[in-house]
Amino acid sequence: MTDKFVVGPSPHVLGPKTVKSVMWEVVIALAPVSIAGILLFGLDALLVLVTATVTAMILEALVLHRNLKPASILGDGSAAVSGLILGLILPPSTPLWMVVIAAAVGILLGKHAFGGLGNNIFNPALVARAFVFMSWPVAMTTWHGPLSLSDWTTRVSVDVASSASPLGGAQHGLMEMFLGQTAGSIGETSALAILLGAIFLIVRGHIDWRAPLGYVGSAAVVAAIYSFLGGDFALTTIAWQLMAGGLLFAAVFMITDMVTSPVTKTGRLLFGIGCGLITMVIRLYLSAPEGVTYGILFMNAMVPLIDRYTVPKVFGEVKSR
Amino acid sequence: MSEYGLFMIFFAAAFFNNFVLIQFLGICPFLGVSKRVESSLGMGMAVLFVMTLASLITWMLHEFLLFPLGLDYLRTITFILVIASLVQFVELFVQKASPTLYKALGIFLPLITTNCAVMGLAIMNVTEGLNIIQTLVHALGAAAGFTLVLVMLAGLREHLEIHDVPKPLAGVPVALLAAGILALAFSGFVL
Amino acid sequence: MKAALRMIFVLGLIAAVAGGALAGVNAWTAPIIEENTATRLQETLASVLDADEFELQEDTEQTLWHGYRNGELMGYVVRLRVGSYSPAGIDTLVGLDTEGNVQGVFIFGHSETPGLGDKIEEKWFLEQFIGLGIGDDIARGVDVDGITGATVSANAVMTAVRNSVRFVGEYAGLIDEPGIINLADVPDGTYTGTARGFIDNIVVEVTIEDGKLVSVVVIEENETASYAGPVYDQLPQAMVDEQKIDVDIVSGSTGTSQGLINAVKDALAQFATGDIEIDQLAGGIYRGEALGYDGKIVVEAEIVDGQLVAVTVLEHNDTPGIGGVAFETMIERLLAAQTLDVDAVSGATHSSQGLLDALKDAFRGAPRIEISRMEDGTYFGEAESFGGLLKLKAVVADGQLVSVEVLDHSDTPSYANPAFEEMIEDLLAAQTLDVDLVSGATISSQGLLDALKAALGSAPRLDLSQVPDGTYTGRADSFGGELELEVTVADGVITDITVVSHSDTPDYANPAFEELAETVVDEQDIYVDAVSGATISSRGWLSALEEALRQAVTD
Amino acid sequence: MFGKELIRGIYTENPVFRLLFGLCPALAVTTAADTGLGMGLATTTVLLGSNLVVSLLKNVIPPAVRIPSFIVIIATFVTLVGMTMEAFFYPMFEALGIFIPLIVVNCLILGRAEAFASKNTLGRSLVDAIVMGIGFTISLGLLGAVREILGSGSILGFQLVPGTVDMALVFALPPGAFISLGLMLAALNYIAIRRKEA
Repeated sequence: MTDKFVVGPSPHVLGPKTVKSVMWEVVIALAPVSIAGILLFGLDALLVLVTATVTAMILEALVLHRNLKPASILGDGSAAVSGLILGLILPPSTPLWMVVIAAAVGILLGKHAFGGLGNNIFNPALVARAFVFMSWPVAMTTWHGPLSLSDWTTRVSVDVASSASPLGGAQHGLMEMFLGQTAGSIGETSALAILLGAIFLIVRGHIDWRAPLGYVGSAAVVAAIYSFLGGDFALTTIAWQLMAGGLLFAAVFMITDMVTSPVTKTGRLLFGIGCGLITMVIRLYLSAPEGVTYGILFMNAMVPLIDRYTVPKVFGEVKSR
Repeated sequence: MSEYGLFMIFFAAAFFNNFVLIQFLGICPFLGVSKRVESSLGMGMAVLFVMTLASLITWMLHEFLLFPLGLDYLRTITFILVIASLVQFVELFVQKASPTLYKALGIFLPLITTNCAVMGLAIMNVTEGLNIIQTLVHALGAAAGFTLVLVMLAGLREHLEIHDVPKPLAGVPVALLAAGILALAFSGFVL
Repeated sequence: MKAALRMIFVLGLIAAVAGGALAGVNAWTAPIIEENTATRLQETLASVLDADEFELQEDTEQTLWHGYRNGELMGYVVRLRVGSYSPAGIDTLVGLDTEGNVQGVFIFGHSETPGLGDKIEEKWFLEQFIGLGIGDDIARGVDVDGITGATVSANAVMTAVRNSVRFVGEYAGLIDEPGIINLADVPDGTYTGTARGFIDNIVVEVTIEDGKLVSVVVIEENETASYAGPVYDQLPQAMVDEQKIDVDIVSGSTGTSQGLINAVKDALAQFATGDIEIDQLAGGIYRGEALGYDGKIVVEAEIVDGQLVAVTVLEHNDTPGIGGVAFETMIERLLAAQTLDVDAVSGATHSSQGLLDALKDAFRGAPRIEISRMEDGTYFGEAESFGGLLKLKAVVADGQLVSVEVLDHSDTPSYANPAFEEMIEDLLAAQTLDVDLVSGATISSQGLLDALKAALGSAPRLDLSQVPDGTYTGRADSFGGELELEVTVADGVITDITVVSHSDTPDYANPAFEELAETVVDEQDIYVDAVSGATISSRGWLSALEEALRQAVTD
Repeated sequence: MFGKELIRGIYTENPVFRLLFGLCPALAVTTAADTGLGMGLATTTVLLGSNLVVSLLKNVIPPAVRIPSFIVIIATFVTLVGMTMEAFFYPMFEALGIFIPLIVVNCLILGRAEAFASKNTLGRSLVDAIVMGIGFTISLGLLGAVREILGSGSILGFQLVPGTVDMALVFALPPGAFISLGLMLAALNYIAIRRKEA
């Protein structure tokens, strides 16, 4: 099981790649957002990230190896990645016991119930987030503003009053949004940190550009149409929509997940477009402030169908069965 | 009703109040027929056909016969008879008119009699006081939502079949878990 | 063939038995169900409005019940359906008191998503509407909280409550035409206003110069800076630039924007125009001011018995030749028309409009009753007091309140009588209505004061007790011509009234005269209602009677 | 004898967990244990009635009109149960809502009429209805109990967990229904597999 190779066609067969090496490189790519999140939200954020990651790794070890030896806890790193991503998409003020439940739901229900790595249909971190959001909607929509420099020089963790996230109506300049000085989930606020991670993944050849491009592109188009219809069309509006909420983080770290996205190239583009459309429709036209989680979960379920209808005809294949 | 347009009725029935995932109507065929994408599509089409016809007929029966005569207590019995005979009739008709269509839909038609989504839809149309056009749109939305999730689940189950699902979960349990997560995604339309 | 017949027969038999069984059970359960439904409806209605009897109104735009307790109208219950996710929407029941304040909200039915939409039925959510009324926004984040996870359903309920309040407001005539603030009408000055923003009250100072809005300053607020900042930056500037109050709100900060706009409106509310109905005004003297052609116009207007009886311009700077004549003409028109809706004097539009604005300003305030300016005579008035109606008589002579006498009341005597005595003593000493209430019997004292206000706000009436014994003759115009009657007073009591001559149709008039005479003698009150069917003859008769007795007093 | 039948209804041929019958009401009305039990009892009543009549008439009804006859009989009992509930158990009637008339399309009832009552004696048919009804009721009550405990920390309205503890609301919502049932089926499968191996 541990050595199971992720099913995924070229273009990234550059050398001997194992699940393990890929996963640990993803962890490196997640470092900028994690650090940014901790700098922005303080000790709370650090505790959430550590709790999520450790819980996920321990549970993975228990499921796969039925022991807690260091080697099995470290495993192939996939649990660490899922746990860390889960932590990054939770509000910094999430009670730690909820983080533990979320990680358990992600690893057990999202991943191993479907047969573990490579078989899971839904992104485990998103299953976990949707589950806890629906279970404790109040706690999960209580956002805290970022810490200022003076907060850090006085003490590490302060009781920050709850404040609105950009999608909840807070008004921020684009620069604040780019740096991440807004209320939101730990890893989702700083576009800068996300882009650093993205550059690393692209340079290392771990992500295919199609899904993210389809995602961000379709979201931008919907935002443009919406603002055009609303009579206040501006590039800044589109940039704002793209940087708000979890859209960029999802574009780089979630819809690129090889296991839960289509294998065909066209499929990935379609997958990204679908995620973008649903996310934006939920955001702009329905009542929920954020649609990233639901958009991607919905499209995860479409992956087998997308693959089915976009698989290139193998030469000589007889039509239909 | 003015602020509640036909568009909304359609989308509510298909997504926000999806008949299968949110209202739990038509679970039996949802689990029973969702093993193959093709058969799911066939079932979806058959359901669309029967739902639309049944909705219109039961609506008229209620509006022009049962309600004016104060025979509302015969609703369940008349509606189920209408649906059952409609299914029979459609089966015979399709068999004669289009053998190809019959080949595609035939085996699913009898199953529809006990599909509670059809009966539930017919009852909802009259208890919620929809007019005939709203009834039609409601039926189309319900059928679209039913077909969508049926096909999605079929895709997932085909995928799961070729992967190692833990033994106790194989089959219906994992399909239910997938349906649960799908329901989580659909709930996002409401939250 | 036989098999087919058998099939039809068996199936038919089963259907017939089934139908029969259903009809039987239906006949048995239907009345129970109906009764249960009716009981539940009454119970449900009673859960939103404290009343014990509900009456469904016919032909109303929305389903509406009147709620009564002991025959007294306690308020209204409105049933509204608002669209949400489900085709049927949310069926709400909102109970409101007679002032249009929400007394209770009940979700009569909904087909929202189980679990999510169900939350709109939670107690904390529905209870937060109680007490809100016509003046409130009833909006999420303003005066009620939404529900996380069921935003759309919760918003639908808020809309339902808001619409119910508005519907009852219109139905019961509680909502006045919204006033329009014309900045040009506002006298120079700085005005302060308060309104609720997104989080807390916003207080503004609005400065008007030369009929122009020159600044809007927020002096107190507690909004979230990131939301409110742009609002404070943009809206006041926009108001000054556009010279209007209803400027576009800042999207994303609706609550704060609307709060700021409302606060400005509140500051200038006293200058809003609206329909003023003179016959609805309480008696008394009203004073108001407005800008005329050249500076301030100050007017005083007197209302007696719902009639505008005098308008005096106390102060003005308008060109004496033009302004003065215009004022005179306008006052004549006003007194004749008994409405503020009169044409301006051509050539002196500004002065005319100024006078009207000053009057509007005056009537928007409370009237003042100046005893020193009251006509001599006896005044009768009544008002609601602690235990019921309180009737009193007040005598004014030489601009002095000389006596106040409680004629009838239902308050607890041991509390009320000493209070009345004390009040009357104070009133006579102060010669103004602005006296303190008697502590421990504030409601009774207030009742006395209200009755006195009502009395002095009406025309003086004849006091029978002052009529010396004798027989008097009175004349007045009636339906067919002059009517003459004789009235006999003995020992301070009217004993007999006889019509001497009249030219009214005898068939109608004679019975009416007889009836009136009987009532007056019985009640010893000459201000009785006219006999229906012979109203004009009755009025003639009553005028002649008053004329006769008035002469007796003056002689 | 009856004990064996009872085990068949509750475990080996449990209508919900084994035969996957009546899943719509099983998922829809089990937001709490009491509605689950109410639905189970209503269904059991209909099942008893239809099994009784079908078994009595099994020799009278010509095979060609078997299904329509069964549907009429079942629909009649469903309506009777509905009327009685509306008159005397209104809160439960309201809580179960549309799923009361939908008992008519519950595969369990038509299935038992067709597969059992039309071929067996009155006594056996009644026993079958009772045990199947009990099995159905227990399943719904169990599922309702699990969802009520996880979703609101109470059972039959009795608070088990202090109200201050936030339970996982999702179990009271549609996704929780699917997930709970899925996990319960998996648990039963797990037991079965273990038993087979042992």
